[in-house]
Amino acid sequence: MDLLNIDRRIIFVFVFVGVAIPLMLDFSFPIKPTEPVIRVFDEFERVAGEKDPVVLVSFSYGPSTEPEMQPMAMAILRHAFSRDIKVIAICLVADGPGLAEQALAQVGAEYGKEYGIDYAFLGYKPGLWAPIINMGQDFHNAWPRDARSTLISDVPVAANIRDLNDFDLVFDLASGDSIEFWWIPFGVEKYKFPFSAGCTAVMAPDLYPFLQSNQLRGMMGGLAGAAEYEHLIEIPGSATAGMRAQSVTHLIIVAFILLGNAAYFASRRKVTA
Amino acid sequence: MFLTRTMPTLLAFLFGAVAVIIYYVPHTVAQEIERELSLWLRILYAFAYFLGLYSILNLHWNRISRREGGWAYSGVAIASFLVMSFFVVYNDGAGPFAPQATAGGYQWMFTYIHVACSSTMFSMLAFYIASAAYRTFRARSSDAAILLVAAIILMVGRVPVGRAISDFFPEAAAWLMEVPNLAAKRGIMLGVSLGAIATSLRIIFGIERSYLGGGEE
Amino acid sequence: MRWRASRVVTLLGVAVLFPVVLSAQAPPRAIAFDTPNDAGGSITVTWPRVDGNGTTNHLVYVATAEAGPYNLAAEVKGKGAVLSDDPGNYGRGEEQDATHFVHVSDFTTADGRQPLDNDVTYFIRVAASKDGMEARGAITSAMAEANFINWAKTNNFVIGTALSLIILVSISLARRKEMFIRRIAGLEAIDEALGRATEMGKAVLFVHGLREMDKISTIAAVNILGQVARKTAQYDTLLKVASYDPVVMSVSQETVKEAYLEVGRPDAYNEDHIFVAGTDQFSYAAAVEGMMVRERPAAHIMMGYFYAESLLLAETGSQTGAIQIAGTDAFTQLPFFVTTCDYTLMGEELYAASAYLSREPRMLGSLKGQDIGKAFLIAALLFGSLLATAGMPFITHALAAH
Amino acid sequence: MTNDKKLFIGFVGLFAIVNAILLGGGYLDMGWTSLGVIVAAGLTISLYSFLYHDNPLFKLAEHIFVGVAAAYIFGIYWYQSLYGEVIVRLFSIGDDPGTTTQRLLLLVPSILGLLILTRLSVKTAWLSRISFAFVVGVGAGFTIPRYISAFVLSQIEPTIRPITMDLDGLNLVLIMIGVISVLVYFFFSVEHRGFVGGVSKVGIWFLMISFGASFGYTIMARLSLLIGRVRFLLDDWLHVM
Repeated sequence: MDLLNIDRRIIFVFVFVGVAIPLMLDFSFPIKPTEPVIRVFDEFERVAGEKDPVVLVSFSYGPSTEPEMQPMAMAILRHAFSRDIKVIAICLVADGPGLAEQALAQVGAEYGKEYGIDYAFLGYKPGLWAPIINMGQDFHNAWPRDARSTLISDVPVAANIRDLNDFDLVFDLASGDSIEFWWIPFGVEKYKFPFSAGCTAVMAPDLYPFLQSNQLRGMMGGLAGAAEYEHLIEIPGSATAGMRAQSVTHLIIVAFILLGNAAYFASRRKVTA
Repeated sequence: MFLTRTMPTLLAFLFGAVAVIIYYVPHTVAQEIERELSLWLRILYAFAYFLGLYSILNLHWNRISRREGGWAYSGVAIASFLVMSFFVVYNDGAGPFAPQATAGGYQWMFTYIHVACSSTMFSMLAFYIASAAYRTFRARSSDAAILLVAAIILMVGRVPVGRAISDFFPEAAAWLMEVPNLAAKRGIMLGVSLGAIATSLRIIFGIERSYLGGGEE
Repeated sequence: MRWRASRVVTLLGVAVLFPVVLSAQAPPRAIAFDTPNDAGGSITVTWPRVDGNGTTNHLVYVATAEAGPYNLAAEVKGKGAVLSDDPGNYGRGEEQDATHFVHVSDFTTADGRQPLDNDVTYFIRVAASKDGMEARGAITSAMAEANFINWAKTNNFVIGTALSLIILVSISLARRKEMFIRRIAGLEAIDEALGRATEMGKAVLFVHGLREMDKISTIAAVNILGQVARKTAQYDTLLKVASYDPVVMSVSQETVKEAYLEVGRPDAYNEDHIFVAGTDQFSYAAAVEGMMVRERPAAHIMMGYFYAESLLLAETGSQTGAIQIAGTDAFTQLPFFVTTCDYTLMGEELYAASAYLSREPRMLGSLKGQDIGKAFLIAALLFGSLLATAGMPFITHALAAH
Repeated sequence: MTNDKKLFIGFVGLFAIVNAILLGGGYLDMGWTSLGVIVAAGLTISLYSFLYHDNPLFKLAEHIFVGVAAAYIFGIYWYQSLYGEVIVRLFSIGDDPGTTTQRLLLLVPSILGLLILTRLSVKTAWLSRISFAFVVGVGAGFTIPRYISAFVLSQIEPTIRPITMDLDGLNLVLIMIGVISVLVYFFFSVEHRGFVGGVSKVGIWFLMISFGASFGYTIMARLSLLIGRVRFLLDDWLHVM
């Protein structure tokens, strides 16, 4: 068999099996949180110490990244509700509302929180970053109503919010441009509110410069980040479970890369010999 | 020529200049303008969608009317568009002039067709990336070797099994992210931002008109 | 040397702490003024620094008449912020280090929170409170105003203006004499790819990413498309352009049409070959993938800003055996193009490519201007860090974003 | 019979049998939700079949997806923007709190929006340039000061900190070297030779590390998504987890 050019479909099979089998078995690896994730946790703890703490959670992801992002949303909502932090949620991508409502309803019920008083969901607004400018100027103008069509002034948790600076923390859950190209240049840069985020693993490497410059106070990257957060709040969820399949497939891919390189060097030696 | 070239350029200058200036003006009036402009942009994008819609339907309609190979599939695309559109307008019984319903055919098709298809397309990348990694991650040169080693350290170090193998992996992964990766990303960001600023300037001053289509003059 | 420095610090500490201990319960001498650089509705209240363990709280009261009633507007626990924590508005210095401040934008009455109005005089008292004892200071007054210029953004404005000048001057210089740009590897490959498509009698597929028309990567992509279209018109090769954004599609139609006109082949132009393939990311990716495997274009040219669809397209494309040339400033996606395409333009090379191909002064000059800007940034980095290390952080401060 | 046809019929048959077992065994009921799960599972497998090679199942799923997505976005833009932000306000539907000025101002984007649609006719297409000029002009104007602040100033300032004689100081020096060498790599006015060539070579090393980092992280992300999808197939559909 020519190892240099194995049919890619063989790799596909290995990847699929590497994911499917660990999901059906039960074993675990110890998890140790990394610094960016601990910083997110500390931000929520700081907020919990404020008077009447309110956090804005922006759901900027849709169902296509649900497996990575939803565990993060659940983890931060659990943390917030367990520390009596109020949550106002919004969506900046069109297909996000379903997931946001599902997460809020589920975690809200877990902690006996009441809609309107402890949390609210305001729905989706198109325009990429444009709603951020709008919120920075006048929150009620940006969201005249919540997602249930109640006038915003009649939603107790949001009634006293004037602009983004009235939040103790803004937290973005992002699967695309929203952290780097919307929230930071159009929001944080001008209004200077404390900002943290969770994002898909793809985006995480790009965000390290913002972590160091403190434009981003904490960051949870990918399913691994979510698993670390679940570890910090001591409520293991689907991210922790996913780490099994994740670990195994990573090893499979690394093995394939090493195999490919071994074959490559072996073939080169043959040529030179 | 004035109406087709000069006037749009003047308008771009006018709106662009206003958008720049109000950044430095904290007065309420400036803030109102900023808010209004961002609302207008949002509405314009909604209108632009219909151009895209026309183009996509036209593409498939042409395939059908010319009986091109696989034209029946284009029929499927148009049919599924029509079915979903019906549910958009029907709005679970409320009609199109009411807030969007949170249940009904539209939501059903969204959840079980749109979401299922997007997530599947997205997850296919897991297979592609594995095969791309296998085929192309070869230490052919020093540059390629650096990329290869960094990727492997990250892949092993970022999942719990890495720590189970050795503490070296998670620690090296964290350092790679926080120092060399940060430096490269920052350098890139500075250069790209200068490029974006320069392009925006060219647009505002009417030097860059390719957004109007066609050559320079 | 070391012991002496530490003794100086101790002495200084005692000197600062001594009067403070005495005055812990003395009423603070407060000053109030309009909060600078804002849209109004806010008054800044300042008082001298309180050191120690932070057990003294400060309460700020606001009234609409000098006689009162005074309503609580803000409560500053413990040490609170000092002016130098907000250098954009208040600057840096010893005085700023020694003054606390708070922004007051509303006060609590029996009817709830009352926002401050602009151009109305408010009367303000600050009280120090400790262990339930309150010592109220003298009354001061101020008026909130909407400001016309945000002085905290001065450095931003200066840099923006300087950059504009550099770039505009470079462009006008470029119109007068040819400017040098280093060769960009991979660009010759475009010709090669078009040539092969012509030989094989197959189409060329152009894809320009997902970003909107006002983004630099899209503009660069459309410029490159113009050059590609000129060649395909000359060679009489079929060019297909799969767009995502409808505005970008429209502009591309105009660009290609113009290119065909220029080389005298308006008859060969067909608007239907420039189309929107899908209205969202993955339906677009699926449709373009389908086109690649079914229509088998001989060359795929992918220029612009890409997201996750990059690998879906490039990996599928590489399986069809087409020549693939990519260019993107989406760095996250670059590794995938680098590993699956024959040639890849990395980051700013995409911007440079459109200048290199067209040789148009507006683009060459702009590129030159960006290079000068980069040189300035490098100089600022080097000197700034040398000076900061030597204890003179003024460049660092001058470049802080406020 | 071609291979494609065999595959198609084989899959449909197998899929029907599996679903019959699931329905018969009581794992799925006859409701809309179960029907949805079955449809979603069918589409998921059809799209995955592209990994083997292009085939009728993939083509079918692809075209259904394209059609549904186009109408889905229609729903979003209509209810969230055109109806929700324009029509409601322009015609004061319900208890909308908009003022007359706001209503009049809304006419501007509405007209600009209609002008975009003039592209559909060759004669009037030039009118759409007015709208493009607005979109591009405003976008460019918003960009300049914000990019200077968020991506230039905010990124330069934390790089130029006092360099200390410890590990942090060393890292800071490395970051400085990395930023500068990457900037030099993207210099287009000089050939990459001699000293400049050496510095840009260092820049490439930094770039390669960051590409490696992105690649590693992306593998992680994509596998997470696959995990989610496999979970759907195994749990929601087949009930074997």
